[in-house]
Amino acid sequence: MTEKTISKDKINLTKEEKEAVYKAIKRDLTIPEAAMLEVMNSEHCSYKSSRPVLPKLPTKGPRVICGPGEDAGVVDIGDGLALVFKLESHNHPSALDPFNGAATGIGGIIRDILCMGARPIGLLDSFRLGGLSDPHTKWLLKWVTKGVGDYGNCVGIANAGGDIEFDPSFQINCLINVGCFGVMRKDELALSRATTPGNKLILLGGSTGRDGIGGASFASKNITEESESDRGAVQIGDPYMKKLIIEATLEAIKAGVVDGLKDLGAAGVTCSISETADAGGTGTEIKLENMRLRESDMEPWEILVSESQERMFFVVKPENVKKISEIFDKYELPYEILGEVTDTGKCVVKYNDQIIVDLPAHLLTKPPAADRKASYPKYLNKLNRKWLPKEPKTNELNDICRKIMASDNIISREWVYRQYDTEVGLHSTVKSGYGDAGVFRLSEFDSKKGVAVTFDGNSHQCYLDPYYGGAGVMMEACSNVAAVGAEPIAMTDCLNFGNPEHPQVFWTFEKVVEGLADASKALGIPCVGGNVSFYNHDEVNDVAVKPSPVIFVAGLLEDVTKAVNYSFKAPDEYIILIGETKAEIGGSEFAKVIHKSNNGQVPKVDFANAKTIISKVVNTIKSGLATACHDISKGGLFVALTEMAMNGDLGYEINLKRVPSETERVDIKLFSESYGRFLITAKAEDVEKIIAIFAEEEIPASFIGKVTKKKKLQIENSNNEILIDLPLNEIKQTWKMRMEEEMEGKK
Amino acid sequence: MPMRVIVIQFSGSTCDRDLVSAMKDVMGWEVDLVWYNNALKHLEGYDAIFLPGGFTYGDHLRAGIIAAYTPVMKKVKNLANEGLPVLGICNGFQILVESGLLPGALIGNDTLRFSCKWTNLRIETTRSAATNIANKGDIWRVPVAHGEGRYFLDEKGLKDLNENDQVVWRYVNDNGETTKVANPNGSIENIAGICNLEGNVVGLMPHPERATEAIISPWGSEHGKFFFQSLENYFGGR
Amino acid sequence: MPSQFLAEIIIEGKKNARDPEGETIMRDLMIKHGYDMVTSVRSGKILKVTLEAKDEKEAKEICWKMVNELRIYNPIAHVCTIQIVK
Amino acid sequence: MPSQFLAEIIIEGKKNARDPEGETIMRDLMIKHGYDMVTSVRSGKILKVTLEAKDEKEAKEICWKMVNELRIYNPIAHVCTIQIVK
Ligand SMILES: Nc1ncnc2c1ncn2[C@@H]1O[C@H](COP(=O)(O)OP(=O)(O)O)[C@@H](O)[C@H]1O
Ligand SMILES: [Mg+2]
Repeated sequence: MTEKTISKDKINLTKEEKEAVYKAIKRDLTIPEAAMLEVMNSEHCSYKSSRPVLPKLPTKGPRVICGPGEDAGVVDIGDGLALVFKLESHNHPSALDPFNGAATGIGGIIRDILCMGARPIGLLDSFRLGGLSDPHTKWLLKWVTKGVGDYGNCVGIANAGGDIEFDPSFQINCLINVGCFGVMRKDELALSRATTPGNKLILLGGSTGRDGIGGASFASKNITEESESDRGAVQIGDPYMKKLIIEATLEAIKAGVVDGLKDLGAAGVTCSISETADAGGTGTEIKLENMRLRESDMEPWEILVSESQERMFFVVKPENVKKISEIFDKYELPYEILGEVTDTGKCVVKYNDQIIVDLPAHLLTKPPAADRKASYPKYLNKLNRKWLPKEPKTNELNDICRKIMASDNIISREWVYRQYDTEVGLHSTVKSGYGDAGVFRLSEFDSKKGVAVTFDGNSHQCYLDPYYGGAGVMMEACSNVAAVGAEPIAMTDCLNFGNPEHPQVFWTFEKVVEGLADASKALGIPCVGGNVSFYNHDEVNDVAVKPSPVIFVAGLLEDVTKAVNYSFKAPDEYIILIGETKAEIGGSEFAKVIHKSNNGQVPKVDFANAKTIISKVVNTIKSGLATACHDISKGGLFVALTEMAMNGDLGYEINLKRVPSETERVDIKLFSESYGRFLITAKAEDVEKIIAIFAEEEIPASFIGKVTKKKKLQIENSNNEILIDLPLNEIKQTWKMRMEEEMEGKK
Repeated sequence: MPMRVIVIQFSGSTCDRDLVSAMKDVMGWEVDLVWYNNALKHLEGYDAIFLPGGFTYGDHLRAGIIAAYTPVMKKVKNLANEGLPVLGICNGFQILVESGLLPGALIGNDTLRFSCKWTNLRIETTRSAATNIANKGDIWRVPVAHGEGRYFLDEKGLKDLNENDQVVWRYVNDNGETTKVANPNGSIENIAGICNLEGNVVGLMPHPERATEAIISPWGSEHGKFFFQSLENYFGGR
Repeated sequence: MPSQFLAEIIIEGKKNARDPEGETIMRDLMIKHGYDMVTSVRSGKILKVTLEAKDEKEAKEICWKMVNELRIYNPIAHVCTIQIVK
Repeated sequence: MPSQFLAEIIIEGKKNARDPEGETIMRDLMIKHGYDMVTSVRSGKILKVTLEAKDEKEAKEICWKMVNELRIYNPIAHVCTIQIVK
């Protein structure tokens, strides 16, 4: 090789990583080789810290077609169809340029679905930001919303839901996670592999520039003051080109001319040529001069690791090259043949006939894991788990309720989701703001079924109790899906944490994963993919984000017409509460907003009964007995009831006497966030039937009150004294308008 | 005989397949979905031409402007002038305006935000090819989803538009009144859709193709069907 | 021998059309944060076009022909100005 | 006595960043319709701000302070130029 080499000590790899490299190739590395290895060894690409922990998650199940490892999870949903879904973080780019960061996040997650061969049909998004009233938070929220919206709307993929949390720990390090799902015929599954030597490697789409160079290592670094002026790392999304790429790719797959398919995300071409070769047991060889560059003076290493957006990598049989180019030409998309598949097991890059890279593919794709230390975090010692708030006086309750309904984490997210097209594709039957999960019908694919999707997280509970917090997120996500009538079938996760080299942070990571794993096992839900984002740590102020797993659970409805939303439907319908309320007030909105306290017991998941409760709820809805259903989560019983009332424009009358609970305290009955609880409304004649369904397994289910025509929220205690009496319209006005007022400068 | 229509798929259209689904699966029409460059040679022989919603050319410069300059639009203009119904929905409406088939301009929403919501549309005239089975004053529930839908016209143009009975729909509240709150984009006089003098070229920002099936409507309504049924009626109940 | 010129094409709303973006920037951002010396804000779009032409005059002519022919602005709603800057 | 100044604030993408809008306008509108003398198009946003200030220097200073403080542009993604035109 004639390319300049680089000495061992100048390479930014750990000792173990260098050992692995030099053991395999007994010579100096060229500069492009070193750059490729650095990027592929970054936390972002290699999962080096998390890889030893993630196997705790269950990944097997009868429906699983592709589990972790592929670009997206794929599950069998019957009728010859597969659901493809994935969730990913775009935290660091979004913190610096919220518009382009969020937009390119959407662009990236769409590619993950597309490169399995599925048409992407729905998007989800989750934001973790500082307090809503803070100007920096408003700036971020305004632009991430616009970024998600502009990109998703322009490519014509409907938004199916999302999740927002405001908490001071995200003030500097916001977390922006995005998800996408698609549906395909099972037999059209495309895999990211290059199986046959001689096949051509084609790069489709945008030109390659300096944008996102070192993006991968960049994404694995903490935010420092320097990052504010970090250049070249911010990428510009081009949804219009992406739309054409989606159509061209799907047309090529339909035409049967695609042998392998890979998106270009982190580590760009480096990742494509190495992962397709390694997965196919082959090798790849490309000619670098064939790449279309946006800047003529780019160095070879820059070209190889650039993360320019809107590019796709195809493996095509020589005889199909003409056919695929006709498809690309129809959409006026640029493309070029980069090289071909070999049988050497190596990734070879030539530049003007000189070999500048010659590395075993597995060296790039399978770097060694890092051995991280974990230690019990000191802050947890300070928490008093036995704490219970002082019981509020009756005359304080109305105001407490008002405050909770107007708090950052309870108010309506309408200002955000109105900016997203929720209708395009004609799939959405339960839309944002109507139900606990988004429901999409599959009539386009000739099926009566429906899929339900939800994003969930609870960073505050994960902070106070990483194990039960993690388990709780999983339970909550499955409950969301069940509440629209869908059986939860699989999940994918995004684990957002601080610096993994800090043992106390790493301990929380391990515990959250254990909690998630135990809940997934109890619920019988396989994990089919995931993403880990570390280094969400603000070095300047030395704060890490709260441990923030975000979970994407997908559910299946055999008959989509059976789905329910959570609006009250008619006066005089009965309200039934499923599940037991426990004195679990730790991490609740009540503890946080009213008592400003971090103490108390975080809700635990009842692993033994979790699956039964979920399937009973699904069966109740399937049988048509429930007119509405809502799971009880943030804000507890009071908030869940009030959301149902606001959406249905009807009031309620409740008596707390009938709330199945381990305590008689009204504040706990009203605001505890115990998992495994649901509210179901039903016609009078169906109430006994519903209660009987749950009684079979000794799950508490109790009639607690009625829907009223009167637009009032009324709750009595066991002595029939009125505890809460609030006008629906007043509560609704504040709840519905506060975010808009904050964001539009009216506050 | 069912209606035979063509949907032109532009570079960046996103609602083309939805329109096909509503007209084919719900209405039972014969529908051809044709890529714009291929449509050039295949525009003849249809009962109507549809320009679907979406983000042609990424909405760059101005929504609809670049698509308005594609060669196929010259042909569409000729056919429209001969009286063939041409219907533009959302981005299709923007293309009709930018190509001069309909007067006015569609500019950025006054909220400065994209807005996706269900709206009430009041029928202002039954003269157009898309409203002739309705009654004046009827209200249809149809969703909008756009960032540049604020209809604008100068004073003189607006006077003519009203006098010539070219305003087809206005955004109204549940009581049928044209209030500010009912208007999702700040369009002048709450205008949601208009037609040409003859009534055969119709453009509107809301999406009737998203409102033809109860299951995807939060209200269980199917008012979008009236739009397509009107067109059938325009052809004498074919 | 043609040389390179840089033209700035500015497209703004007509005076009589409302400019919600300009209004919002002025009212909710500038005035509210103490910049009350600002008395008006109008927002617009700018295209910086590099083109080859014989001389400045021709460059300007080409640009005007282009903006009118390709409706780079919509005369119903916008006004357009063109400047050759080099 | 303060007088009125007109400031033109122009916000564009960074030089080496992609500009899909400019690219599309050039490729699909200008070049396709015969304006092949155009060799590059960059799109940006312009704000015409009228403000009161002592003199031109102060007007410019106010504008710079304002665009930075109110994040009228994001230095990570954009470059901003300010000109006092009268
Ligand atoms: N970032 C977002 N993008 C889109 N929709 C969102 C977003 N955040 C919240 N939503 C929607 O707003 C509604 C209320 O959200 P949330 O209170 O988190 O629901 P839940 O308690 O059922 O999880 C849901 O329909 C949800 O999908
Ligand atoms: Mg919920």
